[in-house]
Amino acid sequence: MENILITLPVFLSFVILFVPSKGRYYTTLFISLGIVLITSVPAVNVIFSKGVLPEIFHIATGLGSVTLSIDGLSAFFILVTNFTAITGLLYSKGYLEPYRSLKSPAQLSIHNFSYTWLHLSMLGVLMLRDGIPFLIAWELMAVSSFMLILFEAEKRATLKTAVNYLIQMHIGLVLLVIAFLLCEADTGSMSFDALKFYFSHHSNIGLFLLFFAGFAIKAGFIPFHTWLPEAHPAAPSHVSGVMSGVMIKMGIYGIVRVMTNVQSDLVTIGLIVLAVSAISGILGVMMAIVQHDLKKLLAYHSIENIGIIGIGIGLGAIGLGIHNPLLALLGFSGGLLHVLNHSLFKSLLFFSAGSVYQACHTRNIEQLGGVIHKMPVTAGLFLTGSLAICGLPPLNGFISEILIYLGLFQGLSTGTVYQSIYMLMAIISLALIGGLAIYCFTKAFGVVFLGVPRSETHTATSEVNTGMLFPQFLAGTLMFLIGMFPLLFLQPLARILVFLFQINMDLSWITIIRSISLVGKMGFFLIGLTFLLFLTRYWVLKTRNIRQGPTWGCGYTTGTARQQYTGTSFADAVAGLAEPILKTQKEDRPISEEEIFPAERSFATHPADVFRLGLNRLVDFLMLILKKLARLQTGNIQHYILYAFIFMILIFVLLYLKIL
Amino acid sequence: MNDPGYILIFFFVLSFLAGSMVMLFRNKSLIKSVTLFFVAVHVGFTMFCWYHLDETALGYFTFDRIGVLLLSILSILTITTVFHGFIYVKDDSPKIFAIYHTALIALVTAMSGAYLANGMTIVWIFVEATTLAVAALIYHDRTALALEATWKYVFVCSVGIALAYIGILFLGFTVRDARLLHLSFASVSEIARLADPLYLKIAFVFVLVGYSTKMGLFPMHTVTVDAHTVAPPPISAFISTTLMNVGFLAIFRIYALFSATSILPFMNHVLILSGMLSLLVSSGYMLKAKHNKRMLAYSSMENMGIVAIALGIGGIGYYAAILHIILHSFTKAGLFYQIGQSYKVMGTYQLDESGNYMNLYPAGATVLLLGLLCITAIPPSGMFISEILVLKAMVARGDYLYLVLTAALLCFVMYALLTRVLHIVYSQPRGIKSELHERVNPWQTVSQFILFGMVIFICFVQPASFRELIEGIIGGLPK
Amino acid sequence: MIALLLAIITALFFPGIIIRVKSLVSGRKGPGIFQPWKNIFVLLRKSSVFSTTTSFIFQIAPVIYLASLVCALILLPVPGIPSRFGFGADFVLLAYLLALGKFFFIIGALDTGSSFEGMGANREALYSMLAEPAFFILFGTLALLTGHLSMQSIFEQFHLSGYNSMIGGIIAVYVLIQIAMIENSRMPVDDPKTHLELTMIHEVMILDHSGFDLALIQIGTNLKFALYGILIANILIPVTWALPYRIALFFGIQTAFAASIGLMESFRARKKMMKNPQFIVTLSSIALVGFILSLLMMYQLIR
Amino acid sequence: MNVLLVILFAITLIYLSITERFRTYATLIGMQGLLLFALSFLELETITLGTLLFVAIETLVFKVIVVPFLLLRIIRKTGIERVHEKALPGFYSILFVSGGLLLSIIVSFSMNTTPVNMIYFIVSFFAVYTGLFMIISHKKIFAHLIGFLVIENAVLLLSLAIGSQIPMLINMGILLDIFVSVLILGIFVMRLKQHTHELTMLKDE
Repeated sequence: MENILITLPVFLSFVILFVPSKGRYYTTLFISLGIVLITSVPAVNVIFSKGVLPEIFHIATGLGSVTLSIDGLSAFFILVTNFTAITGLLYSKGYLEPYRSLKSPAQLSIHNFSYTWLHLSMLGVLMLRDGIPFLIAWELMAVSSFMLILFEAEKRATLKTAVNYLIQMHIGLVLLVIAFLLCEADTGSMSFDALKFYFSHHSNIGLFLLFFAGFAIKAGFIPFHTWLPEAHPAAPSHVSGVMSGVMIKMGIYGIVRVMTNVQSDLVTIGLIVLAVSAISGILGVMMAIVQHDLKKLLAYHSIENIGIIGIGIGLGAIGLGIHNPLLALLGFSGGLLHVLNHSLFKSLLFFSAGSVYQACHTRNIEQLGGVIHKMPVTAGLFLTGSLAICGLPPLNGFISEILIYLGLFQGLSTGTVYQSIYMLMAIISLALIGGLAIYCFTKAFGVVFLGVPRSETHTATSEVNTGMLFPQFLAGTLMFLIGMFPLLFLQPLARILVFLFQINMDLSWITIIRSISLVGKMGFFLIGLTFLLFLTRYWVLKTRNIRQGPTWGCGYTTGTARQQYTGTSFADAVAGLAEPILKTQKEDRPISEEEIFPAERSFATHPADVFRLGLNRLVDFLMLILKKLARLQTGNIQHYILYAFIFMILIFVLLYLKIL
Repeated sequence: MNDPGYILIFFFVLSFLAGSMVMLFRNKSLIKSVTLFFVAVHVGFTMFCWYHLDETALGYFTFDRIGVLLLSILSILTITTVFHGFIYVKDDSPKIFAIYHTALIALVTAMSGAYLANGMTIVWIFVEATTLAVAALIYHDRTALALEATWKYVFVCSVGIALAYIGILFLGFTVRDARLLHLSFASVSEIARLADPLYLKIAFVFVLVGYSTKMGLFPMHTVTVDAHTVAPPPISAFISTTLMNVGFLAIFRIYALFSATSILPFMNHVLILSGMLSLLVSSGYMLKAKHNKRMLAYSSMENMGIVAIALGIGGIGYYAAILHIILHSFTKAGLFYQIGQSYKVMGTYQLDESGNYMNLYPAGATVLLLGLLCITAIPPSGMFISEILVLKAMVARGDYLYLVLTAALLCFVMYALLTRVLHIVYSQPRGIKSELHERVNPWQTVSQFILFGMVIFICFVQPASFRELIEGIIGGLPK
Repeated sequence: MIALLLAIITALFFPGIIIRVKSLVSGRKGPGIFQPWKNIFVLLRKSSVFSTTTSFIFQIAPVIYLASLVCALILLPVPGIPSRFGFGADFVLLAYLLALGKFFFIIGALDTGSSFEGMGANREALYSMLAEPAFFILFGTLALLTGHLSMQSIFEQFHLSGYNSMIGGIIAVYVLIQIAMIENSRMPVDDPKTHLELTMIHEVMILDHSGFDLALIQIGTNLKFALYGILIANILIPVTWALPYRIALFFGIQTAFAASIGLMESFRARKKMMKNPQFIVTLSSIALVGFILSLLMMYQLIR
Repeated sequence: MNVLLVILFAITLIYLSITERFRTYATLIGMQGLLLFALSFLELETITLGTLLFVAIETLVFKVIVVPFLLLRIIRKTGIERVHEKALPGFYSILFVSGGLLLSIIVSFSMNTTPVNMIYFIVSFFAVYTGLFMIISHKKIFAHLIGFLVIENAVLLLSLAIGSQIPMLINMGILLDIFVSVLILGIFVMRLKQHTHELTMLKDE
């Protein structure tokens, strides 16, 4: 019976293609809810049942059997996925409203269908353990998201982006395939469980790095990230929310999954992961700062957050390596909790950014401004998201970050000199990331929502409908919940990890628990205090006569909206410091001496991605070679015969020289 | 009466009658009915072959697994091709209509013969026959281009065939006895074991190069591509699936024949070399392709390259090769039917002028997208399985160089196909503005959906019987 | 809680001392010690003008700024007397609470849509971002030296580890003082007394704040000074002493701190704006040197 | 006797590869047919009527009469008498052809066979080589045809070299082959006469 339930949505999903456009959305919603229900129930059972024993379903169809297994790790990711997928779907109703008239029904139904399949395939990735089914689910995930990106494929740019995305995903797949095949060539079976056996009698680093590369392309670690900042903006906002919120986390899932099987060299692996993650974090946020495109900015922040998660995981691996359970626990729990947190605030941010796009018809920060006056609720939500993503208390981002900080500071004094230095590097980078994130989001929030509109054509008119706000409120509430009652989420997570990595929890974990709960309390205190102060202020100001006036222009009275501080100028300080990495191109003509009456000037900056440029150069080069090689189809029949002639002569010569 | 020999003769006679009748008739509906009758006969014949698996008829023919398998693929595709052919040539003059169907029947018969032939010379004769039959079909449009393509195709194929024949004659020298040459494969393989390897090698090279015209493999792939450009889409579907299978089968039989001898490594190297070159050339051309059908033609070449490589790698590669041949036949046929419809809808094969297909003909666009997934071996395409198996064989043999090369080239192929097909489906044509050239009934996509459905089905479930069938085919080959 | 009390007491005369010292040095008599607070009380009683471009952000920003500071102060331990909130890595929470305050301070400034305030906000964000690592390296060093993670126990252990912690102590105090200067945007990074908006940081951000809000911000600023003062005191005051001595020493240190700021400001010129980042990063590297030194010492001790 | 004929055949090949007059081509092809008939007649051990008939049809009827006739007809129709420009100069083609002769000798020696077959081997190899080379080295379709015919002759020669009596199947094959060549000529006569220049419309750069 259960088996049928599990397989049911797969077949139901095809209904979406055939229902008329009226009922399409609700059919999709119904099916997705079904999926969520069916998968969440066992997941919840797994997490909260004593001992976190995995649940296993054998789906035996007449033609072959598939094994789905939900252990703690999968259960955790399943819940995260389900939540974000559903919020995304709820949001999409309002968001897709304007497109109804523009898109052909076929396109819309394909869109909904692929959305459902993205959800399904992600769950498949989380539940399948055998190689081939896993890989199929993995690629289905890529394909369905690809179809979702293609939603606005009339734009050539979107098309290019989508192709680029799919190709890179495919390269990732090939890496994974090779890794699995290597395992299979040795152990004879192609599954995650077989890895344990492989790792037990081979050097672990090589294969792990292969897997890591394969998964890192999905997760968007630098330098494998180049698809990410283009794919996210190209996709519709609810899709970018889901992609950035959960889909790239599948890479993280894979890495952790492989890590559970790794037997030796854990310290080295941990250090490698730590280094890559730290670099991704810092570069990611730096690149984010200089972006003009709001969604691109958020996309680069996904890279940054993946970096933070990676730092946590690397720390955990080191902890396992040096048999320090506390370190391992702190690292992994911090990393995984950040997975949850990021899925929440990143989807929230993408949704609210989408609302801004829908209201103002541009994502260009320099065109926006003063949105808060017309869309206060969206502004508030975006602000919440920003605070969370900067890891500021009392929101959820801080909890995961402080866990990682704790682990890193613990690691300082436990281990060798090198480890301590590594740890300090990680601490510094984490601190830098925090600072830069604040820099970036003060920019994003300040320029987009505050001040006055910078262009007449792109001013917001009204707040988006409640249907679009509701899912954001859901996410926001959950974020506050995590921030103030961290233990609710931390303790089950710890249970999962203890079971997953066979960590024996020691007493010091109790003190950690205490600290985290105190953080929650502090959050309460902070909010209470703020409220109190605000009341006093309100009460005091009530008695005063409040006057309204223009902003003080330092004596200059006729300021225009275009004189406001722009995003570029705000980012300029960092852009200047990080010039060698960011390679921001500037277009401006300085006024020359002989120009007595200077003509009108224009100034523009174009943020570039060094890695993308490098990759493009490489690929173009290879393509050029291939195109040059393809010269055979000359149309002259004698040439056609010539090829055969040469080929045979070649073979015979080789034969004669005993080479063949 | 149930003796395969009679049935075989019966089949050939019936097809001959059908062909000649169609030739004489000038009434379209009559021609149609006769053709349909022939299709029915063919399907029935295929059924019959399944019941008499591994029997030989008249000594010259054998219903072995691979032959019958390809025969059944042929008869499935014959149904669809005839159906789409009716639509494609419905406006032509009765004479051309008749010629088209005669040639079609002749082609199908010849291919069936080639599949079932038991003995190199028989295979050779039927292959020659396919050349003649398909020439008439390529020339269907009666334009200067068509003439050129036909001329090139016939000429180069004949040269190739002659080379193949020389290769076959060489076998005669292996045992100084020409009578060998009309012996069945089984008996030849006995003798081949004690033969002089050098002769075998030369024979193999000649045969490979000779039949590479049919299989669309490097070095003599060139004319097949040209033929695709002008042939009616249903015929292109044939040329790059069942006809290529003929070439493949011819090479495969020789390979199987010699695989027991000491020249196996040599054959493997030559096959891999040829396959790699095909992959290289085709990927290069796909990156440059400006003509929808030529792009697909090169894609067929690329797939044949993969098959050749798989065959050369050996081990699980054999399985992969057979699987890939099967899946490629269905996928590519479906794509060509769709391209035919796209020509009707957009009135061009030129890539730049075509576009906006999603709005002009949503059903067709969906088919194109699905076919794109199938042909680029992205799950849910069954080719994903076959290509993984190829890689697996490489890993098993430790050929990491081949592994990297193949994977990289496939990525480029994928890039080329994606950019072009997506351009057709979504973006506006360059220069001209897109308008509906001719309305096409969405029901015409059903056949493609069925074909792709089969391909996708294989990705998720490979029935045990199916697996056993393929294993039975490659059973004779060295492990 | 005690920390909060002490902080408030300190804050009462802290700014006064600075101004007094400066005026004395420049040969003027100068205002009374409590003049700054008198100003604040005047502000509290004044009415406010709000810019039409501002939104509710502008209203809540000062409140949250102050609230976050108060919370941070609550976290602080006082030599010998544990705080109610002491726990592992609480200094991280401290730093992030300050960051929270700063975040709202910045967007509050941006809310006015004035390019000057934007400029100030930008600089504020940049400098605090650059100063962040120094703070963390510093506490990394202390944690390494003491093997503890909560400020409470760090400061207790710090003295026990004895002689070789001198270097750590000196570097720590130096770095803390400099961070305090940066965070409160005083010399050499910013000059509160400048008259040109283009060269301001802190002052230009509060151009549009008036009355009650301005008062809140100024209170916050004074508390912030006290916060760093208490941190320094924590490092310098040995917990073994008796309570009265400790109290005396505490206020001594605060006075000295204030006086030293006054002296610095009167003898030092403000750096060029573009030189500032490099100055701040130097701080982190100094902290790093401290870390490496203590690291070496540690492992010598262990082996 | 046989050997002499075979060598004669080889000489015709060399002549073919250097001559530039179309008529000479036609006559040479005819001569080759004649030689092949003689050879196969001599090779026949047991002359049954069937085989004789076959050989006669293959060689005398087709190769000696029909094919040359068609060739001449083409020349008359198209009115092109001689090769104007080749893909590569005649001088080089001499070099290549003689190189080919050496190559085929080497190949034949490298494969240990009976001395009787040896000469057949060498020449038929050489014939294949020359045929391919003629196609490669000429631009005119007519020359391509000649090359193809030469390859056909090579096939027949090789089939003779097998020695023992030629089975029916081989004969059928060869017959079909020849039939195809005739058919190609037919197409050529019927359709291609209007453009005898090289056909290069179908191509990709």
